[in-house]
Amino acid sequence: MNKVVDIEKIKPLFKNGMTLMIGGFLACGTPEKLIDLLINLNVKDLTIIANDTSFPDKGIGRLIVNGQVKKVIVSHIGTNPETGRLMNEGKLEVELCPQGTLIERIRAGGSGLGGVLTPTGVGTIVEEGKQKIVINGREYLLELPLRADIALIKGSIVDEFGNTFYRGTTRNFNPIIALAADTVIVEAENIVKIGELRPEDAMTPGVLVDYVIKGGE
Amino acid sequence: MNKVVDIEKIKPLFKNGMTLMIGGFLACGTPEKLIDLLINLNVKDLTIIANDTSFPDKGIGRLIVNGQVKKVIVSHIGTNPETGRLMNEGKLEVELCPQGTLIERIRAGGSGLGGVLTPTGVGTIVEEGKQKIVINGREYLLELPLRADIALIKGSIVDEFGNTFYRGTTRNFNPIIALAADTVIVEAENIVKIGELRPEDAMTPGVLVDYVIKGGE
Amino acid sequence: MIPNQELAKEIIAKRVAKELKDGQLVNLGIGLPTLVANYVKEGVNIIFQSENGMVGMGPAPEKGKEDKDITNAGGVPVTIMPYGAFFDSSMSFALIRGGHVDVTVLGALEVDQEGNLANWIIPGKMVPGMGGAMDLVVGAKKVIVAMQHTSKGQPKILKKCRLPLTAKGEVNMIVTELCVLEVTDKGLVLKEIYKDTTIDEIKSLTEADLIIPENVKIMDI
Amino acid sequence: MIPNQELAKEIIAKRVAKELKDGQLVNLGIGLPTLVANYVKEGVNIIFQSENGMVGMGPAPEKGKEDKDITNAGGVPVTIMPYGAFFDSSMSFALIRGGHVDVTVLGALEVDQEGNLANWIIPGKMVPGMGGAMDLVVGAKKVIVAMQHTSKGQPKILKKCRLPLTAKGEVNMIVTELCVLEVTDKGLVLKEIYKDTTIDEIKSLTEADLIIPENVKIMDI
Repeated sequence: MNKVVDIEKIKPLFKNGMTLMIGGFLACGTPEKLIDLLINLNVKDLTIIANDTSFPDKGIGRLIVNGQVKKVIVSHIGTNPETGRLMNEGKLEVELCPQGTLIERIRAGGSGLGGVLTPTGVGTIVEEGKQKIVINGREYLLELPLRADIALIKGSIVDEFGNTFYRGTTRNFNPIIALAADTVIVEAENIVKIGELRPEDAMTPGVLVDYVIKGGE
Repeated sequence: MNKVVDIEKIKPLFKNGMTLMIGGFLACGTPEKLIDLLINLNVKDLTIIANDTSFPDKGIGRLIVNGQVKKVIVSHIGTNPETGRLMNEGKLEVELCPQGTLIERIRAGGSGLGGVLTPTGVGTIVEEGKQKIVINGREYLLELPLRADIALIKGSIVDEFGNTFYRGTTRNFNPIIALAADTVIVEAENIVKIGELRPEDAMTPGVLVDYVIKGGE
Repeated sequence: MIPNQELAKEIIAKRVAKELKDGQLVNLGIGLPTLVANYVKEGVNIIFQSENGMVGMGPAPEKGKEDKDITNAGGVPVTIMPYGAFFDSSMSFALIRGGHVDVTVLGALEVDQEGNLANWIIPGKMVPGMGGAMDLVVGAKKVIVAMQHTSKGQPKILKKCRLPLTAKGEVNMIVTELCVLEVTDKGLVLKEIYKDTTIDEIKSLTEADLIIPENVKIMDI
Repeated sequence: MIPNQELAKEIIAKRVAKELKDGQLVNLGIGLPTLVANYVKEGVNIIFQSENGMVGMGPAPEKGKEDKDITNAGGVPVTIMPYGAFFDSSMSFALIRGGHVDVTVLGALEVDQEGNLANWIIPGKMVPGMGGAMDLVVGAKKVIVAMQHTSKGQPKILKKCRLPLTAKGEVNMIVTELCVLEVTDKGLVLKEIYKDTTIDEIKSLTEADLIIPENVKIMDI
């Protein structure tokens, strides 16, 4: 039941061209040690699904600056000028998605829903190419699920089985992306023994987690 | 900021013909003191949205037995023979909904979604009258949102502002129905002062709660 | 036939238990499927889900040690293992419908050779409701029907279900006290039979067409 | 005109603060809207939401007391009030899109007389992305645009937005350093003007048609 592994063990999981979901909101709640690993491995042509592209020197931002990313699906790129520059040069594809829609699409992908209807984006360019459905006289956009090959998660307290507690605002996208990827890796700030976390505190149930690695504090 | 009130205070909120959502799963996590109140007030023609109709002598089951309910939208009535009897006699309308679909419909109602697409129920009588949408070659049912006038919730530890922690399996429908009603009343097993609950433990944020009443233990 | 009901149930539960692999997340339906938990081999760690909001469900508590806040989907007090987690119903069904549950084991009123299942309603007679069954059957990676082969002598394994369906074409395996059937694109394949029955007896108690391979094994329980 | 930028921002923030009522759940956008929190009157309890996952957001921490795990939607360390709660992004946007946020205050690049708002992209020039703005504008019960009246002397309150929209017809109120406008079915109604400006000046700095009622009040801040 112990999923704690040395970071060497998970190296073979990463391949060029993969789709990754990465937790965090402007780097708060982003697994920096796993980002280090990706930079080390120098895997290329990644598609990254996350809230934002962070800052150039933090979290996902570092992967952008290092030229490892082919496409991002995010709600915001304004804090990382490098994302905008690469986009304008045609070197990075950027799909912008309203934040509430993005998290619902990930949740749908992780929970077997075929899509959700949201009023967000109606009457804007976000609706381009999407099916519109009228419910009780109001227009909604049909937004489709997102999934990834691997989800990279940052947990504050994680037990050896993978049960994960998130402190403060580090939670953000983390528990939702844990549902929507084929493989789930948690970077733990603190690792505790099985039984030391209350079952109510397992915001991500360990059953969703494949690997736990020890991160920095 | 103190929402704790005497149960007398909330009596005027209840009217005949209202739609109520009530937390609990076979009475685990059901606010029994609020059920007592409804029986006392003898409000009639209620529509109740909940997981089940419990047992005849517990929770929602008591409202059924007491003849106060016009319609239920639930996933299961098998544990309360009185529900089946009243249904067969044409005295109670029963809308059965798969459990996962029911909770998604409530979540949609509480979170501004126009509907969700689920594969559950395709090819069964559950699909009758519903729009079918094909996504990537798979059929889904478009399920529509549910809302209520009042949600009745049972919390294990509740602070005076209404932040609510649910112990064990009492959580079930409670945090979701707290999103989907115009008025939210929490019956607290234990009431604590503001600041005594960790912000991470507020599974229902107090901002969603209108009234807190002291329940039994 | 196995006239002894208790023995029949034990055979079914034992055989289903052998299908469960170390580390799998499993949901057992109420009734007969619940017995499966008693026969999981030492050393095989199965994580049980209860759709009311828990993974890592443990055995029944000792008498007098029941916790009113920890119940299973039947409303009965249970325990939670140290690696378990509690959550709300929307998370519970995200796990179920999202394909995170490896195996679901359910009873059936009827099951047919196309993998259709009926287990939630007998119109005009018994209307318990589907509860979480429809989501479980659609969402779980593997769906095992665990039931006695017949009901009052009448076949329950049919060419085509007559009762309203729980789900269409989602059943993967049927385990009865007489045999193990695999649902394939071509129909029901007889994989194993119980030591005290014969292929002919099974055929006589089954309405569905059966594909009988050359080597049908004796059920190993 | 109020050439002093700092004064202009202060006027706007003070006036918006007066719109907030005791007990309301409010989301303040990054930049100018953030200043509103500084001017809420003593005794008026406003609960601030931060869309990255918190209600009950408190003021900036003292220097040296920053907690890396408690940040706002700008990624900057903040604090949480004792009545606050943390949650994930799906819950955060359930609150936002579900109508649980009473007021959202946002800046704008352009706003028009139909209540349309543009604040997330200048094609080919600035593409920050919409972040949570589209959901906030669609979901909040009341949408207040808080912005300086003009940009480099050019009107930002237009007959029709030219930039890609953030949302269609969702703005309820516009507060600038010169005036308060209410968005109605008939168009923009001039409700209040700042003491050092005139209706004519406002008209000259506004492209949109303005409905001028008989009694336009002086902005009380």
